[in-house]
Amino acid sequence: MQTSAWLILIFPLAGTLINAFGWRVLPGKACGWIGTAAIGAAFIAAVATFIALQDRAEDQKQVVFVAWDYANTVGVDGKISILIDPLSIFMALVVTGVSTLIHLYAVAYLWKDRGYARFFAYLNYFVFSMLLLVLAANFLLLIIGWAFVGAASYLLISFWYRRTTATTAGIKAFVINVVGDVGLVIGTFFIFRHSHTLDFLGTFDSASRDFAGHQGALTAGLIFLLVGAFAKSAQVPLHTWLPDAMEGPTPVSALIHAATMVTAGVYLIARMHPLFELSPAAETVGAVIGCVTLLIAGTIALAVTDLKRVIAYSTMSQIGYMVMGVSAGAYVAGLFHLMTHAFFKALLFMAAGSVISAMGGEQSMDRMSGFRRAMPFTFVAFIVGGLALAAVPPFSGFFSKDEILTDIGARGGLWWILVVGGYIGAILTAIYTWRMIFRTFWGDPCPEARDLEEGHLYHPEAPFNPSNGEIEDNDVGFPGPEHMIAERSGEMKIAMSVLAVLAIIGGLLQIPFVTDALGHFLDPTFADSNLDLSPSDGLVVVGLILGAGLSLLGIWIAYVVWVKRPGTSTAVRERLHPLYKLFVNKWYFDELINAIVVRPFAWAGRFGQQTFERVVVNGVFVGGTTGIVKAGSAAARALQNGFLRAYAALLVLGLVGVALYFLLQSS
Amino acid sequence: MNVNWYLIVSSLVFAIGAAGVLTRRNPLVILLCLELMLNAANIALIAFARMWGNAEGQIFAVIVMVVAACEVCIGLGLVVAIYRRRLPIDVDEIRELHG
Amino acid sequence: MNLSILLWLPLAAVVAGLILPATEARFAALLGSAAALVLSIVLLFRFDTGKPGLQFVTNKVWISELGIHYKLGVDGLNLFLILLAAILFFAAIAWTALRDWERPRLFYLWFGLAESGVLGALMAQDLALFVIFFDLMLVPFYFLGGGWGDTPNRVAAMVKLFIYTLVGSLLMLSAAVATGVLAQGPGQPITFDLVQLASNARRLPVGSQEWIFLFFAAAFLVKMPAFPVHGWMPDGYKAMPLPVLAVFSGVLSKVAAYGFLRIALPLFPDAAVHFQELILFIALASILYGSVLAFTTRDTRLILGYSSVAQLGFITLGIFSLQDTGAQGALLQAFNHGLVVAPAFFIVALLAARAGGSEDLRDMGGIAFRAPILAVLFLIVAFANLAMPGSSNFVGEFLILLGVFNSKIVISFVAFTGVVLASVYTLRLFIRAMHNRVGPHVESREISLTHGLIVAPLVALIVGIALYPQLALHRSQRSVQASIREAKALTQPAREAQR
Amino acid sequence: MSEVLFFIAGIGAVCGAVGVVMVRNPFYAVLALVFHLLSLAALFLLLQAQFVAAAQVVVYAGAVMVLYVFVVAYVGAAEPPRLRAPVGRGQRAAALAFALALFVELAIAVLGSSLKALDSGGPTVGAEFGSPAQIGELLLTKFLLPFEVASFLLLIAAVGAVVLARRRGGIGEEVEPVAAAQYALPPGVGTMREAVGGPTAREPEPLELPGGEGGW
Repeated sequence: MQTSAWLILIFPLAGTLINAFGWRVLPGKACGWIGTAAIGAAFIAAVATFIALQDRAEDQKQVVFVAWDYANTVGVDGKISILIDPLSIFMALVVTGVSTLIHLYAVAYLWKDRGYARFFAYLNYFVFSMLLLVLAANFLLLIIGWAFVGAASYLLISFWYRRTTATTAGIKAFVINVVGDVGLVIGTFFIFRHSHTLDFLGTFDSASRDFAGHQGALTAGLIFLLVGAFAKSAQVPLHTWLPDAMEGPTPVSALIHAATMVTAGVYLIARMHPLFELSPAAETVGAVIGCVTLLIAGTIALAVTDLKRVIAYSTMSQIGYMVMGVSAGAYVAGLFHLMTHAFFKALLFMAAGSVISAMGGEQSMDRMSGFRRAMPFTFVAFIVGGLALAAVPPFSGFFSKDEILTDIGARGGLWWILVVGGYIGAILTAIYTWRMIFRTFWGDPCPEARDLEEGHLYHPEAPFNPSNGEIEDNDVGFPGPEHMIAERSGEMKIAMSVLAVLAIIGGLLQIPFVTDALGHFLDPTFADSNLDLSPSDGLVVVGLILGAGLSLLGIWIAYVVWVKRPGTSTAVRERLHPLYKLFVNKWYFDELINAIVVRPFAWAGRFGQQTFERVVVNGVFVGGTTGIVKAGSAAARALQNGFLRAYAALLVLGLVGVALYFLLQSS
Repeated sequence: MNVNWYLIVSSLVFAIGAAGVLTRRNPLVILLCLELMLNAANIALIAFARMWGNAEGQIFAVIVMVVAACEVCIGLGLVVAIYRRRLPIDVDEIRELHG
Repeated sequence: MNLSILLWLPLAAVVAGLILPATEARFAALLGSAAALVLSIVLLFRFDTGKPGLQFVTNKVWISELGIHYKLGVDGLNLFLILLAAILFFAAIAWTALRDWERPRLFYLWFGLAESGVLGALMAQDLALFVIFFDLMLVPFYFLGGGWGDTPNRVAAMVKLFIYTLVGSLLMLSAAVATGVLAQGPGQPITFDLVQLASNARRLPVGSQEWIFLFFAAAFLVKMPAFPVHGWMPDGYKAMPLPVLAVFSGVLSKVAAYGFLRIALPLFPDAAVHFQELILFIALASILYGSVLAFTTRDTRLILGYSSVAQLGFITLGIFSLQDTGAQGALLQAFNHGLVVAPAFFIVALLAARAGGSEDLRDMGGIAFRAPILAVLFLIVAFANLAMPGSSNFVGEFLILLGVFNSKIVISFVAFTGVVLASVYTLRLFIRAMHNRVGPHVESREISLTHGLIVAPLVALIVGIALYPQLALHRSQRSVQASIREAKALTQPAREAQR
Repeated sequence: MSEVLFFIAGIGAVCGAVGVVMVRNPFYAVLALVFHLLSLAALFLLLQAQFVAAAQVVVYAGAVMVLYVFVVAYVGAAEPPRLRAPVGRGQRAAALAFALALFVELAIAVLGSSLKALDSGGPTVGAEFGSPAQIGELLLTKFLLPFEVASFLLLIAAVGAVVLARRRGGIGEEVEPVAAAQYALPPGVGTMREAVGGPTAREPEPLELPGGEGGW
């Protein structure tokens, strides 16, 4: 088991290194296949570990393996150690499984890109980092994995690095993630201050003792941990990087910005649940922010027209559900939604990527329509993903979302407010998902779709950056000379088919009254949970019916607005103009952060550069010292007037003085 | 004759020499005045030698004469060099080394 | 093992190089620094971690009337800094050897003298000897910058640098003399031996301790440079040739940080505690000011320069947290920052060569395309510089901030701003040089093999330390704890009383 | 007897000294110095320093002064017609004040000294005191090292004078600056006639151009 556990990490790392060092010699699609194989091998290793773990007794299911001391000094016990327990293996399975499929998709999708080897090196590095994050057995390694995924995300967002929009989005994502890292570090400091160990299990075991009387420190620490989680999982107000991150290639959006990395926050909260349960305040903050995010993101998704950004906001919204769930104590439900979301959201991104390829890189829905007949496979995949996302029974999303909401409802009291928010979000989800589908696939075929129906793929004359209209620099830019759509690529078809199946049947793991496979599996991790969230049967039934009804209602609204009466959306937009403006401008978060954070620092920098440096540093400090030196030397120079006789006179004066001194001395 | 008389003469000559150095501008004359000062020292040396009845002071007078000769050599060499370069023979004009 | 050999070997080699033909002088310097590097690696392996106190001590009476000894020694504090100096000097000399310089023998003579000076300052265990080497090591840089520098006003810039640091050095000299005299016990001979001073220094009245400490601190802060006294930095950095700058920024500033740990804290614990907050504020100001300026300036050298100001702020912060963790982190960070900033300067040189000779960010862009290896090396260096977790600098910064967090929580919160800003300015440098649209005069090409052979091992070292920082932490732990024990003990009762 | 001689020689020496300083023509100043030196030689004799007195007359008043005369004759004697000393009038007054102060101080020191020996003529000494034999013996025994050093000094001074005074031929042909004042000099400056104060009606010799003959 130890070997297979470490192999989970080693395979992706090996893939990274092989692709990184072999970029010049590896022929054709070799890089892609190596990358895919590495992740596939990691998946197999994860499965092997999973099986080995299942063989263990119930209370032996949390195992720590230590590789070497990392920073083990003066009371800090940083080690390279991994924790194998049901939660981490669950995460590892989801990550490696979905990653394998997305790699497979990317093998074809990016085939003609100039940075093929680079892409797979980065992507493997990302999977390695993500696995490091979920397997870490202590805070230090968690922070490292946390930052590594951020770095990988940055690298992949600015993958097409000649696009200024991509590099700007990259730096934005990275910096906000660093803010998250800092939150994580501060949170760790708060916790470490009283637990005196960085090790997870050690911290949890003695948590109730250590933090007795230090409730404030614990809450502060957890809130800082939440800052880290929010930054990584794109929760309000640290979410602004995620929509911009859609500058990256579509497989990246599918893998990092939908299925895996952005769910790290959810994992973090679930991992820290023994601490969160000691601090109700922190729990509440997490749940409320999750709820706020799911609503805000849902409203923005109604207004934006960029296909990938709609899915991105949808991701934010769904992660809001998860964060809300795990914060409120619905750990299994939250993680269940994490898994199903990974399936259907990756599927949606893949389908969207196929459409965008067909559009020659164009992402705006305003220019898409009627792809239904041109891309039947993509269409079906999109529909499956859309149904799962909109939580239509019996698709996977239906069961997972439902479980979150009923579990929270079981806590009763004010938590019901969050449940109501969740149901409002559910309608929004259905509406914006199907708005996207209707606008893209229904209606009269756009020229690109018509081209495709006639059998040739549209290629733009001069590719340009859809975000700012700049003519694309084709050295590293997208699209390459040839694009890939799912209809014409076996790899993409396989990947999407598998995900579609998973999106349909994923819910079978946890059907109320029928199965509880996931809950049972994860139980050892959450065995120490003090919360017992078992909603009453009546509540569960009501929840199921309400959930199904609301999603169907949402789909119907979308159908009416965008298909049946096409003018409605414009009319609504006119009627609710201020609201629309708020949504389409993303609630002005970018502007807000700009005004509060970015501008002051830029101003301070300019002030320092132009004024302070010149006036104070060079004026007062330098000018002051040199002024004294200059005055002194000027005086000395005046004495050196070059007149021999003046020097001689000084000499004689000195002589007179010395003689006088001795005379006075002797008398 | 008491030694202090000689010393008075010595100091008088020395002061006169110093005054000359300080007032004259011709380097030649300045050198002459330096000779005066050296000779003043010589008188003192020899007077003290007489006072102690010890001839060693006279040796130093001889050495001072040697030094004076050297100084004349160099001083006059400088004067000639200045002249050769057609610079004014005036210590107030030769002030390249001012600060 | 005799430390004198390691100390004087670089100088001896370049002096021997004077008799070589001018074109061959570089090999003497290269050989000398390579030998020093080998010796310092041997030192690392023969260092006995379990032994307290100094090892490999050389102790000879030098000026007996003044009690000055020629005393060298190694412990956990300077072991890795010596290694750092040896590595960076070797790399820099190898880098300079790749092109021709005017008056090469003189050039390498100064370089060798610089290495011996720096090593001497690091090894000296006698206060007077330390002061001498501390000043000596600056002299070669004055000539290297003034004689072979890059800007027309280089002499003025170096004079400014020199005057700045000289003022600090004079203060330190007077403080050192005062320490020796005031700590002299009745009937005892005067001594400058640091070990004896550390026990004698308790005789210093608190009032004297304070001004002496401030004088030392001034010297060290100028050398670093820290915020209000960094005026020499922009011009000085622009004036020095890049390989020279790489060692200057990589090593010399660390000697100042080392000085705090070696001299200021063990000798003047009362004053260190008394001025703890003052120094912490200076460090904090350095972090913020350096970071903010680093993301405004367009000169690539100055970005690294101001970033060094900020990083040294972190190091100072760690030392004056007066916590074991903070000081440990500071020492590790000193080593790491040196390792990171030197390849960064080398890379700046490569970038400038590809951007038509300009070091201005506006003239760069899009260099990555035909230079993937260079891009990767730069990327790793950039990530290390912004102390991304998992990079070598992270552990240092983590420990520093943990120390500060445990002693002055508010200051640590503000310091975290510096962490975020570091990511902004470092990525800005990376992106605007390597990515984005191709600059007007940019001609992208791959790093050459020879340059690669210098930068790549340094980068490999960064990665190595990132994987196993315990290597350094383990060896320095004991000495660091000993260094701050007194000062730390003085802060504890105060905190107990607060509770 | 000795008192009379002392006063005559002493007044002579002081007068010679005053002459050196006061006389405007350097040639006459040199002559005044010769007179001063001769007076000094008489004083030396009074102090029983026969050898030094002889050396004074022969070497100093003879050889060294001849050197002066040559140079004065070579470079011309008149102080240049530059009008006001740039150092200003203060210099002269200050110089005189300093010299006077120096004299007063020395006189006080001498006269006010408590050394009894100063007030005596010194012990009686034999005839051999200050004789060439005694001086020679001292020079070659006890003071051999200073003697040799002094001879080296003379050698070096001789070489130095040669280097200084030669034409600049060897070390690079720099253009020798010509001072503006040179052209303002009255004709005849630098001739022997002028040196002895005679009329300088003769046309000046054509200026030697620098680097003409290339040194000696």
